[in-house]
Formats: sequence, structure tokens, C-alpha cells
Amino acid sequence: MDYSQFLLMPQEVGLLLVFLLVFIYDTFMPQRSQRALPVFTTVLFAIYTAICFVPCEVGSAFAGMIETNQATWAMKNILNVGMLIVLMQAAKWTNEEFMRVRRGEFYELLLLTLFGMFLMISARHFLLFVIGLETASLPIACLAAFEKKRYESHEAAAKYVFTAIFSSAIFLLGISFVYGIAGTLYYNDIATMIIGQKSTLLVVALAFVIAGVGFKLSLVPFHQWTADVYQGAPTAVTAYLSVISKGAAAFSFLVIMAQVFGAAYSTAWEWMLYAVIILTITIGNLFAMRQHNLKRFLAFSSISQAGYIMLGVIAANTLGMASMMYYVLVYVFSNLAAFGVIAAIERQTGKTTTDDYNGLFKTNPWLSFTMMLAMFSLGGIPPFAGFFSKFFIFVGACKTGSVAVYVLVLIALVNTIISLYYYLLVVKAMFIRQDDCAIPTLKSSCGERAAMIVCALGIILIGLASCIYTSLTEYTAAIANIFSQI
Amino acid sequence: MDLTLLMYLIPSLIMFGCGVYGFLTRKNMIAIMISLELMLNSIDINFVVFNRFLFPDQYEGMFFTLFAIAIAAAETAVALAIIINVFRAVKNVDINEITKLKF
Amino acid sequence: MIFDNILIYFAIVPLLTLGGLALCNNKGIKAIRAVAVTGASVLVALALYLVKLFLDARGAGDTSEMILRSDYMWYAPLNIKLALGVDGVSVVMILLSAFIVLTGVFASWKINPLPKQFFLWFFLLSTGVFGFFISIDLFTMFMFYEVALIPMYLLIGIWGSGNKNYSAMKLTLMLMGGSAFLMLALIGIYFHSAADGNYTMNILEIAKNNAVPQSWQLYLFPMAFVGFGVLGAMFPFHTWSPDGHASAPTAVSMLHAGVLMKLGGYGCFRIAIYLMPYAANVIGPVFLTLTGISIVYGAFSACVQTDLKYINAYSSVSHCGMVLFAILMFNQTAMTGAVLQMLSHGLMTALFFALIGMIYGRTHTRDIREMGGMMQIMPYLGVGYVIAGLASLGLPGLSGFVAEMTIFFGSFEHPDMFHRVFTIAGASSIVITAVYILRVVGKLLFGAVQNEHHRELTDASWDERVATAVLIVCVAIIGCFPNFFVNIITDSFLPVVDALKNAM
Amino acid sequence: MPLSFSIAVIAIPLLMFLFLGLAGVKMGRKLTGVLGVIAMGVTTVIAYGVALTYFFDSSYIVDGVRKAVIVWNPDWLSFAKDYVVRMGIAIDPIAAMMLVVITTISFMVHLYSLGYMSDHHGNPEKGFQRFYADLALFTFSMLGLVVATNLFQIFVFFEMVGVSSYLLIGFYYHSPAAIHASKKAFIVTRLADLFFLLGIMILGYYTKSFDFFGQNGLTGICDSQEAAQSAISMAGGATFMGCSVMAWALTFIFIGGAGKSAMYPLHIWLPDAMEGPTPVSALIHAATMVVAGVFLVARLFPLYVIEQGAMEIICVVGAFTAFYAAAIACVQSDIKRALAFSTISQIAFMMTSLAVSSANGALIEIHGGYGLGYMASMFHLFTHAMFKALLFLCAGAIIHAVHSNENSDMHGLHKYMPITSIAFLIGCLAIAGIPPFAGFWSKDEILVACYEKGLGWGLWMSAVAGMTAFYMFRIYFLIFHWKEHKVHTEHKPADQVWTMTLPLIILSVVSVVAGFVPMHDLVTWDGKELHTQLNWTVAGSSVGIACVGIALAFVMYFKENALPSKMKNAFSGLWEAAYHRFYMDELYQFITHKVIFKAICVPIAWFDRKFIDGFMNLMADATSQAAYGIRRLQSGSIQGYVYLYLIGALAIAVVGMVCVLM
Repeated sequence: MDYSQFLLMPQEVGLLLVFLLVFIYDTFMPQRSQRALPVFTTVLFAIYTAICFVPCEVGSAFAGMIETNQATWAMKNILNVGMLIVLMQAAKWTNEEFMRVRRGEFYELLLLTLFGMFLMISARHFLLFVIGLETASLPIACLAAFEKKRYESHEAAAKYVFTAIFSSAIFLLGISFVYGIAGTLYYNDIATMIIGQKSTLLVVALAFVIAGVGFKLSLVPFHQWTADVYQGAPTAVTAYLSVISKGAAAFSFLVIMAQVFGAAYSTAWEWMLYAVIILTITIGNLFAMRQHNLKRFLAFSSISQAGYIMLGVIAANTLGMASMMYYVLVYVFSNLAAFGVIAAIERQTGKTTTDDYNGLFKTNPWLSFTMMLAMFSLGGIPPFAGFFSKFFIFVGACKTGSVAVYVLVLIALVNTIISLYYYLLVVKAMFIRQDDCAIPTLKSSCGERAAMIVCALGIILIGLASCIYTSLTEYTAAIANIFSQI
Repeated sequence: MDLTLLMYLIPSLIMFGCGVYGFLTRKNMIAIMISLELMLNSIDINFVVFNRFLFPDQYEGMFFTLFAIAIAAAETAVALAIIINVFRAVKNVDINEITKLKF
Repeated sequence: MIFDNILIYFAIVPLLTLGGLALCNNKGIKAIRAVAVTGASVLVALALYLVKLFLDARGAGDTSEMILRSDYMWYAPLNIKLALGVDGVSVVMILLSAFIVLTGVFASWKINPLPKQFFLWFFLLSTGVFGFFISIDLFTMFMFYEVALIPMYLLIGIWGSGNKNYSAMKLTLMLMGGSAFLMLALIGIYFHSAADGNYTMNILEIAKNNAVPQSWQLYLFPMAFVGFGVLGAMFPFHTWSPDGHASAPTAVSMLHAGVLMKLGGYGCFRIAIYLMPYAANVIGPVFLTLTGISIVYGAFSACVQTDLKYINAYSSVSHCGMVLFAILMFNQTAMTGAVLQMLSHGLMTALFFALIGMIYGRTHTRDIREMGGMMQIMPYLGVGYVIAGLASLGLPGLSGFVAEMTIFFGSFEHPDMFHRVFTIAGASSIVITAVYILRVVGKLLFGAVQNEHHRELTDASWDERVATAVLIVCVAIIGCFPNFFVNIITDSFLPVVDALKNAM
Repeated sequence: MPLSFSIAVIAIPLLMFLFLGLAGVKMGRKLTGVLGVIAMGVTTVIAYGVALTYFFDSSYIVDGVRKAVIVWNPDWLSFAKDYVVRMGIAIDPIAAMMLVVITTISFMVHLYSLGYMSDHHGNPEKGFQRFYADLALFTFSMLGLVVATNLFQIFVFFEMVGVSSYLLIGFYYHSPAAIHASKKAFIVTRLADLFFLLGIMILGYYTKSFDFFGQNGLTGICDSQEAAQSAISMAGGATFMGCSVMAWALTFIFIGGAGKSAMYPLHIWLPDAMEGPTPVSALIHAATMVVAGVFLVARLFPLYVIEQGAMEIICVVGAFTAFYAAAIACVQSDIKRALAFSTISQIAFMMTSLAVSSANGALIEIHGGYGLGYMASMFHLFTHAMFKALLFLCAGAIIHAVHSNENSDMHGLHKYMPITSIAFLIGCLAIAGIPPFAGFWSKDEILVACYEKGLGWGLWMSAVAGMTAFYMFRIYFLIFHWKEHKVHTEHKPADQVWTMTLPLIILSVVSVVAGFVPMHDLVTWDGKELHTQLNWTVAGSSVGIACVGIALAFVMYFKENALPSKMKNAFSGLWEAAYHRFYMDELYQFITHKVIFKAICVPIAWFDRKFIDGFMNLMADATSQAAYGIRRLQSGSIQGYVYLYLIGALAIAVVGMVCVLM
């Protein structure tokens, strides 16, 4: 075995190193220095994230099972940034009393899931993908159940674990059909085997694969765990789940759809996805409209956002892919900003409903400001980043030129109005409504504050600084061959 | 009589169907867990059979099955742990007990 | 370098003002006002300087479609540029906006609570407005357009009155709904902007390429037109306007009716018609019908309202309908009239809303049935209101008259029955306008004092006098010297009219 | 005096308006008034200078034709490169005459108002400065109207005089009646202006020019008969509903003029306009603004004579209005209203006179053109302005003295107000057409013109002239004679201060002598001198009819007697109808309130709120209802989730299969 192959996956290796160091610290350091674990992890991860921005070598390793290219590198970096923000936000929370014994586990599981996602992104073989998928999803069930005192936490975990296993069973069934048709599990080989095939089995397999990954992405109708788990899980976990996990799944979904099933694009999955996207955006929005619990509200909002992300997949071109990655990046900042505020408030007051936020601006102007930025960005209001990402993803989708996609984009656009409505409800609560017993002025921790500043800056600057999107298009242009089948 | 591909696939499909049916109808979380196992195992059969009958000159399906079994085990472990957690919380393993979060 | 072009300062100055305001102390009302007034004054100065530059350029024989052109690549993969350039129409619109912003600042001199935040949003809105008028790239235009829309929500929601939550939400959602259609239209135009695949967002290039297929135009034109039409209060998409205006604080109503609604008309001709002339010719009559309805319908609706702001909102529907109506006449005269009408309506509606705000600030009611004899109590405001009313009903010497006349005479150039009928219907609005204006003037200002408490009210303070006086002078200048503006504006329509002719 | 001084005639009132309007409140009442009077006096002097120069300087006569002179004519608004509206000053015979009329009356009114407006029922009048500013504005607008170089400018100043009239009628803005009257005046004339606008639009569409007089090589539409003919022919014979478009245009323009000149059925605003201060009524609603319509038709006379159809309409409307208004004037008890109807009737005389002047070709040979009626009309305009202003100012003095408009409160004032009484009598004699007073000369020419059109027209108008004499003397006797009102012994009404009396005296003198102005030499439609002579048959008969009218009035009203009430009872239906102005106001009231307001505006507003807005709200409601309706999908049960998951997966498989099969 050629160990130099590991050099082709520096981010994974680096992440494992971080994991190991955290593990060692957790296991061997004395109890009194355990309180420094969050800071240790965060700093370590920050260093790692910074190092990862060094461009890496491009190529495939382990007999082509894993591939590193600029797009995967960029995607992993995006996830790293998101992870870093989550770690910063969680630092204070993990130091609370009830987390004392589980602090280490929290970080270890979190890092492991990230590792699983990296595998999903880089995998070019279904075995590796499945391993990545399961690595990314199982620990989350444990993380969701972390807050032992809260009943919702348990319910969330149970719902997650059962539906996740069911979903992966469906997914595996789909894979088994694919294997039955193609006789191989390499992406490229499957693609060449299924050219011209119009078998029913393939379509069923495709549907099951979409369902399996759609579950991670919370596409409607595979989304129903999302709201309950988001609401029940600890906020840090929810934040993590809503952005990082979604981003990784979206990217790998695009790779699978394009690279493996590219030949079936126009005949089958374009339309399957078409239906799913309409449902996802609309149902997500409709549910989000009437939520009062902010975490649950953001869950439905993230479902609808997933629909928008899928527009980048249905585009099935490099522009769409770049737009999708960009969308995820913006989404990371916007959603984490929102969760950052929610977490900060929940940690100190335990309040999570919209009504609790009435008059927040009077008492906590900066928190409100950050939340407003997040809401505007999610709603796609310029000059915040969300506007750009939405525009680009629509442009990417419309590049296909088909009238059907234009109609789809129109539906998506009409849905933005609904989404704007509920985002504005939050803004309204904070800025317009008055409440005599508003949440008192809070003092956020350094980590939370830093995370919020990073997010706010990201929301304001990412859109205006065009270099990010430009480089993403370059990265995806470099792997244009994955769309060769379409 | 030679055993053909279908002769393996049909029982596997039935197995999967049983699993799904069990998942949808049982009230006990443990029973649901078992249904899930049924589903996962039927998939394993699929892989093995496809490999054996269609592509006998390589072992990808077999390997996949091995990994799948391991993953299934891990899933079961996590699921059981969570069921225990739930039991501690609601003193029950009835799936209908945990429907507080909805709408 | 981007800072070489004077146009960019129209976006930078409001942003700097924003920054300056952000540095102010929440309590330091004097500093806040100083920053706001400085920013607004600089904008006015810049706008006047721009007019001079424009006149110089035209005087020197520069006949290019846009002057002060420069492109700065922004999003290279999509060929999105920050493309700047102005023609006569943009110049006068910028001038209008600058004056409205300045008077808006004065009109919100005593805004309460949270003055700092108010001005922050106010200037963000201004940034959007100015950005829209200086840019000629579809994407940047659209971006600035939306930047201008969203602050409305908070401005109305926080500082508004009455049923403000409902109104603010309705306004925002309806306008955003319009812009949703607009966005799709822009994307559609973009992907058909060039026959050779070098897609561009630059309006001038798209118009030059003239590559949008006719079949696509038929779909994209209605979307673009409705998108802007919603903002231009076109029937039946106007219903945000009465509620929105009624709830908005004074300066916001001013800016919204005065400038923001103009974005609609401006966008209609600059994007919808200019880039898709074929569809404009084909579908134009449909929208002409709608706008014709707007004019009469708005005027009739205004006749029965009792809330001052509703009266003006419906009056705006009527007047803005006239803008779109004139644009859809597709000839230079009527289109010039449309821009004059935008200027005129912008100024006089701003004046109206400023006065209404001042009256409301004193009486705490806007119901004309509860007021009367205001002329005796606050003669300055009363006279201002009469002047605004006269401008609105088209008194010669004030701006409304020249605008309406140019529109009617331009519209009448179409010899066919369809256009004639609508022209005459539109012209008949001058009578209905007189009816509702005189009705409100009679009830509000004249007659006996309805409420004895009103006798204790004071007349305008100096900041209010500045705001109204500036607007009245502007209205009178346009009304007395229309040719100055016509000469700036009218040549800008040559390319559009040519495009329309060629597409027939 | 060079004609360019006419710029000052326009500019001084405008500057006065701006100055008094802006600085008036800071100035004392005395100062304001004196300043206004002086400014107006200067204007008057200059206007006389200009007019006299124009009329008596032979350099303006080329080939026996008095040419129009364009003093100043800059571009104002360009519709297109060669379709330009200009604003300027053109002096031609009627403009010069109007300058004289307007400045004279305006000056008189300015002077008179010093006294009249100084107190209101004993209290200092509020808004004295505003009054003078508005008067200046009106004077400016009216002057701008008459010196207009083009049709569009006339339209512009039509609007301006409309607004100043609105402001002045509504001067007593705390009185509901005044507000209502001002609103009515404005809206009715606006409606007429709409037609005017349409007329201009049609005319402008075909001729691409609004100019009356040629300049810089262009010809104007009123330069000569040929120019008018070529302007008309630019329409290329286009017709609309069987009539030529130009006839439509000219009719529409006439409607515009009819609104201002209070022709039936657009006359309803004028009686109500008497709610304004009396000097205003004298200036605007008797002498100047109300003749704007006559002026307009006179201005476009070369066009009208070509389009006979339009002329016929004017003729009929004018003749009917003359009679109709005279009939109403016979029974009014409010002296200002009676005078107002008299004004309507007299203006209708002028209109008719204009319209009959193109009756038939034979006339051209006798009178060297169409122009007798035209000249007569302008002549009557001139004289009428003088004596009607006089009558109104007298009425103002009386009202000021007795604080009432009703003649029942006045009876027998002769003893108390001798100067006013004599002045009023002179006015009445003038309007009745008794020689040698001014009205005789002008009315006589009108009747001649009417007789030349046809005997019927002549008789009709003569009858109206007789009614005129009757109702004027009815008013006179009821005010100054009849049985003396007993209140007078306590209040002792008297002739007013000199500022009010002096204008009466001046105007009385003018009313006596104005008839001797050689109008037929100066003001003719084509600029040539018109040779006329007194037609003794017509003159004699009209004087006779007038005398009959006066005699009848004398019998009925000089001394208290039962005759009037007997007559009233005998013709009670007719009397009631005439007293209520034949219910035209009620008709308008019905149309505006019941039809337009209740049947159009209210339903539209309701439709807007309920349907259009309702639809938007419905969409929002439907969305939130849908959101509520589908909430059960999220049942909270794991098995429910999985169930949907499975259905979803299978459903998209079906979608895929359908696609594959297709």
C-alpha cells in the first residue's frame, strides 16, 4: 500500500489529527483542565481550518475510491468554516454543569461526523459513500440526545435514529439495485454501464437514492424528522445539523446525480427532482409560516432553503454547482448567525419562541441586529449575501434554458415572498413589537460574540466581494467532466 | 433444480416488505428495531446474490455486505441506547408515546 | 479606478452618511441631524453638479446615449458589471431624489423614537434609489432596487402609525412579489442577451444586440412590466399603496411616493420596453388599458376617501398611472411627459405628504371630517396645502400642468381609436382631480373650526418651512420653465422609440 | 410708448402678486392697499399708453390692415422639435382693447376695495393682504390671457383665471356657501376646460401649431382668412361622426369658452360666484373673466367663420342663454344674483353677435366682410364691462351700507345714497340701451347684425333687450324706491367713503361716453376699418322696446303696490321655476351627488377595498389557511413520517417511470 495516497486527502487526515488530539486531551488531561477543552478544540480547529486553505494536490486515491479536487477542497473548507463557527458558539454551552462529563464526547462526535461528511464529499465509490453517510448520521442521533434533562431531546433522538435507519435501508436497497444493474459501485463505471438503459429498476433505484440522500437534505417528503429533531436537539447540534450536514449532503448529492446518473438526467431524475423541489420549497414555507418556536421555524425554513439548494443540482452544470456551493456558504453564515442568537438567548433565558423576542431591539440591539441580518440574508434581501446566492442559483438553474426550469424558478421566486413574510415576522417581533417584559439585556460570551461577528461580516461581505463566487466557478469549471453524461 | 437469481431476490424482497410492514405497524420500539434489521439484512442478501449470480468474477458486493452488516450493528447499538434513554424519560417503549413534537 | 466616476458618489455619499450616523450617539439628536442634513445637502449639490456636467456634455456635442459611462467588472463568471452611466432621464430623476431626500430629512426633524435608526434606514433606502438610477447593469439595478424596498418595512413598521404592521407587511410582500417576477424576467433577458453566447447584463449592449427572441419577449415583457408596475401602483396591483402610505411616517411617504414609485416607471421603459420592444408593441395595449383604468379609477376612489393620506395615495395611483400610461404611448412626447409627470408627482406628492404629516403631527387625526378651518389656525401649512393641491390638479405655472399637457398631447399623436379613447379618458381625470382636491381643501382648510382644541395649535416651525418651501419652489420651477427639463429629458427617449419602431 | 412696454403691463401685477403674497403678512393693511392701488395705477397708465400707441400709430397699419404685433414670444414647452408651445405677448386690436378694459376695471376695483374691504360688518376684514395679492394674480392672468400669442397660452391663462377666481370667490373661506360656490365655479369651468383641451388637442394634432400670428416665416392660424383656411384644410377633410374634425375641435373650444362665459348649461356657477366680495364680482364675474369665452371665440373668429356648423351651435346657445338668463333675472330678489343673470344674458348677447356675423354671403358685400357682428360684440364687451362694473360696484356700496343682498332690505335708498343712486341709474340706462348711454350704441349694432342673419333672430334678441330694460329697472326701483324700509331711519345708510364713491363717478362718466369710441375703426376682425351707420329702424325700435320695459318696471315697482304679487300668483308656476333658475342647480346636484358620487365613486372605492384589495388579502389568507390545513402531515408520529417517506419515494419513482416511458 502506498501511504503517499494519504497526502491526497490532507483535509481528512488533518481532521483526524484534530480528533485524535482532542481525544487525547479529553482522555488524559486532569479534570481541572477539562474546562479548557472547548477553547482547546476551537483553537485547534481554527488552526486546522486556516491550514486547510492552503491549496492541496488534486487527484484520486485508493484505486479511485476517493478523489480530491478543487471543488471538494473548497466545499470542505466551507464546511470547516461552518464547523468553526459552531464550535465558537458552543464553547460556552459545553462548559455548563450538566455537560461536565460529556464535554469531550460532544467534540469527538462532532468531529467524527464532519469526517464522515468529508468522506461523502470525496467518495467516488458507493461503499465509501455509505460509510461516510453513516458516520455522518449516526453520531448525530447521540448528539441530539445530549441534553438528558430535556424530554424533547430524547424524542428528537428517537425520531432521528429510527427514520435515519429506515432511510439508509431504503438508500441501500437502491444501491443494491444499482449494483445489480451495473455490477460495480464506482461512480464512473456505473455511469458508463447505465448509458442508454431505460429499465424500471434503474428508476426505482434512482428514486431510492434520491430518497436516501434527500433524507439528509430534508427534502419533502423525506423531511419530517427535521422539524422535530431541530426543535428537540440542543441548539448547537441543531445549528450544526442545519448547515454542515446539509451542505455536505447537497454536494455529494450533486456529484452522485451528475456523475453516476447523468445519463438518466433528462429522461428521469430531472423531473423527479423537479417535483421534489416544488414540494420542498412550498411545503417548507407553508409550515414555517405558522411556527412560533424559533428552532422549529428555522427547521422549516431550512427545508425550504434545501429546495433552493436543489436548484443548483437540477441545473446540472458547472455554474449551478458553483452557485450551489456558494449558496451553502452563504447559508452557513446566515443560518449560523440566526442560531447563534437563538443559542445565546436560550442559554441564558431558555426562551425560544417568537413572542419572547418582542421588543428585543430595545434591550439587546446587537443580538437583534445580527438576527435581522440573518433573516434578511435568508430572505434574499440585498445587499446581504443571501440575495446574491439566490440570484446565482436561479441563474445557474436557468442556464439549462428549458422553459420548465424557468417555471420552476418562478415558483421558487413566488415562494420567496412567503419566506420573506415569515422572516419579517421575526424582524417584526424584535424591532416593531413592544413588550414590557422583554428579554433583559444579556451578556454573550466571547465565543458567541466572535461567532456572531464573523457571521455578520460574512453576511455583509460575501456578496459584495465577488472573488469568492468567481473562484468557485473556476473550481467547478475544472471538474466539468462530471457533467459529461448530461 | 438450479436456484435462479429470482429465487433469492423474491424472498429478500418479501423480507424487506415484512420489515417495512413491521416498522409501520408495530408499537414497540424494539419490534421496530427488529423490523429495521430485517430490511437491512434483506439488502445484504441482495448484494450477495447479485454478486454471486451476475458478477461472479469480483467481490464488491460481498465486501459491501460486510460493511453493511457492521453498519447495521452500529445503528442497532445507537438505536437501542436511545430507546433506553426514551424509556428512562417516559417509562415506556411505545412508539406512540413520543409524539409531543409535531405540526 | 472606480472613484473616478462622479456617479459612484451618489451611492457612496449615502453610505458615508450611514457610517457617520452609525458613529453618532443614540441620544445626540443634534449630531444626528447634522450628519443627515450634511449628507443630503451633499447629494443635492452633487445632483446639481451632475446636471451641469450633463448639459456641458450635451452642449459640447456629446450625443452618446449615456454619459459618464464606465464599467467595473464585478462578477466575471456571469459578466456582471457595475456599469454606470446616465442619460437625461436618470439625471433628472437623481435631481428629484436628491431634493426629496433633503426635504425628507427636514420633514423628519423631530422623528421619535430612535432618530438614529430612522435616519440609518432612510439613507439605506436612498442608497438604493440613487444606485438604481446611476447603474445601467440589470443586476446592479435590480440589487439597488431591492435595497430601496426593504427598509420600507422597518420604517413603516417602527415609525408608522395606524394599522402599521399590516400595511408594512402588505407593502413589502406586494413589492417583493413584483420583484420576484422581475428577477425572473431579468434572468430570462440575460440568457438571451446575445446571440453568440457572450451574455451580458448591460442594458445598452442588450439593446444593441437586440437578441431576445420574440417568443421569449412575450413571456418576459409582462413579467418585467408587472414587476415594475407593482411599484408604479398599476391597477390592479396598487392596493399596497393606500395602506402603505397611510401608515408610513411622513418622510417615508415622501420618499416612497416621491422617488420609489418612480423606480417603477423608470424601470418600465428602461428595462421592459427598451429591451423587449417587440413584446412591448404586441402587449402594450393590454397594459395601456390597465393604466388607463388606473388613472380614472384612482381619481374616482380618491373622491370618497376621508383620510388625508388615503386621498393622496389614490391620487398617486391616478398620477402614477398616468406615468405608465404615457410611457406606453411609445412616442417621444408622451414619454417625455411621463418623466415630467414623475418629477412633478414626486415633488408635489412629497409636498402633500410632508404637509399631511405636519398637520397630523398637530391634530393627531387625518380624518377630514374631524378637521376644518385649518387655514385660520395654521396659515402657512394651509397655503402650502392649497399650492400642493393646485399643483396636483394641474394649475399652469406649477409642475403638474406641463406634465399632463405633454402627456395628453403626446398621447393624442396616435390616430387610432383605441389610443384616442384612452387619451380622452385620461384627460378627463383632470376634472375628477379637481373634484377631490377641492373637496379636501374645502373641508380641511376652509369652513369653521371643527374642534375647538385645534385653535391652540401652532403653525409650521422653521424646519417644516424649509422642507415645504424647497418643494414648492421646485414645483414652481418645473411649472414655469418646463423646457429646461424637456430639453434634458427628451433625447433620451430616441433610442427607445427607435427600438420600438424597428420592432414593429 | 413702445409696445414692448406691454411686458411691464403683465409683469407688474405678477410681481405684485408675488410680493404681496410672500411679504403681505408682514406689512400693514394700509401699505398693502396703497401699494396695490399704485401698482395697478401704473399698470393702467402703461396699458393705456400701449393701446393708444397701437391704435393711433399708423405704422401698425399695413395696406389698410391693422397688423398684429408680437412683442415677445419665447418657447415655453416643446412637445416635439416643431411642435412648440410659446408664451408671449401679442398686441392686436382686441388685445389692446382688452388691455384697456381690464386695467381700467381692475384699477377701479383696487381703489374701491380700499374702502370696501377695510371692514366686514364693522370688523376689520381678515386677509386684506391676501385679497390684494389675489386681485393682482387675477389681473396678471387675465392680461396674460388677452395678449396670448397662441391658443395654448390662452388655455394656460384660462386655468389661471379659473384659479384666481376660485381663490377670490372663496375669499370668505369660513363661510360654507362661499366654499361651495368657489368649488362649483372651479369644477364647472374645469369641465368646460376639458373640452377646451380636447379641442386644442385636435387642432394641434392637425396643424402642429398653436400660434395665432405668424413669426419667423411661419404663418399663424389667425393671420388671415387664407391662413385660417389652410389650417382648417390641414385636417385633410378628416371627419368624425359625420362632422369635420375641425368643427368638432372648434365646438369643443367653444364649450371651453362657454364654461368661462357662463353659457347655458354651464352657467350655473356664476350666480353662486356672487358669494365672493362684491368688488371681485365686479371685476371677475361681470367685466373681465366672464368675457374670456367671448374673447376666445373672437380670437379664433377666422376659423369659426369657415366652420359654419360650430357657429350655428354658438348662435343657438347664445340666443337661448340670453333669453333664459333674462327670464331668471326678472324674478331674483338677491340683487347680486339678479345682476349675475343680467351678466349671463349680456354675454350671451356678445356670443350671439359673434355667431350671427357670418350669416350669409350677401352681408359680405354690404359690410365689407363678416365683421359687423364681430365688431358689435367687441363693442358691447367694452361698454358692458364699464357699466356692469359700475352696477356691481354700486351694488357693493349698497350692500356695504345695509349689510344684506336682498332687495327687500333696501327699498327706498334713494334718499340716503344719492350718488350711488344716480350712478346705478346711469348703469341701468346704459344697459337698457337708452341713447346716448354706452349700451345703446353697442346693443344697437348687435341687433342690426341679428336682424341681418334673420328676422327671427332679430326679434328674439330685441325681446331680450326689452326684458333687460325691465329687469334692470325692476332692480333699480326696488332698491331705491318702493316703500322705504323702516330700518333705514335707525341705521342711516349713506354714500360710502371716497375710495368707493370715486370709482362710481368715474365709471358713470365712462358709461355715458363709452359709446362714442370709434370701435368700428379700431376693432375689427380683419384689421380693416368697418364702415357702419346707425340703422334708424332697428335703433328706434329697440329704444322703443326698452322704454316699454322701463315703463312696465315703473308701473310695477316704483311705488309699493300689489301688482307684483298678483303677477306672481297669476303665473306662480313660471315664477317659481324662474326663481329657482329652472332647477338647473338641482339637476347638477343630482348628477354630481347621486350619479357621480353615489353611483360611481362610492362603488369604485368599495370595489377597490373589497375586491382588489380583498383579492390580495384573500391570497394571503389562502396561504395561511393552506399552511394550517396541511399541518397534520407533520403528525409527530415516527410511523407517519416513514409512511409518507415511503409514499414519497414510490411517487417519485412513478414520476421517473412516466418520464422514462414518455
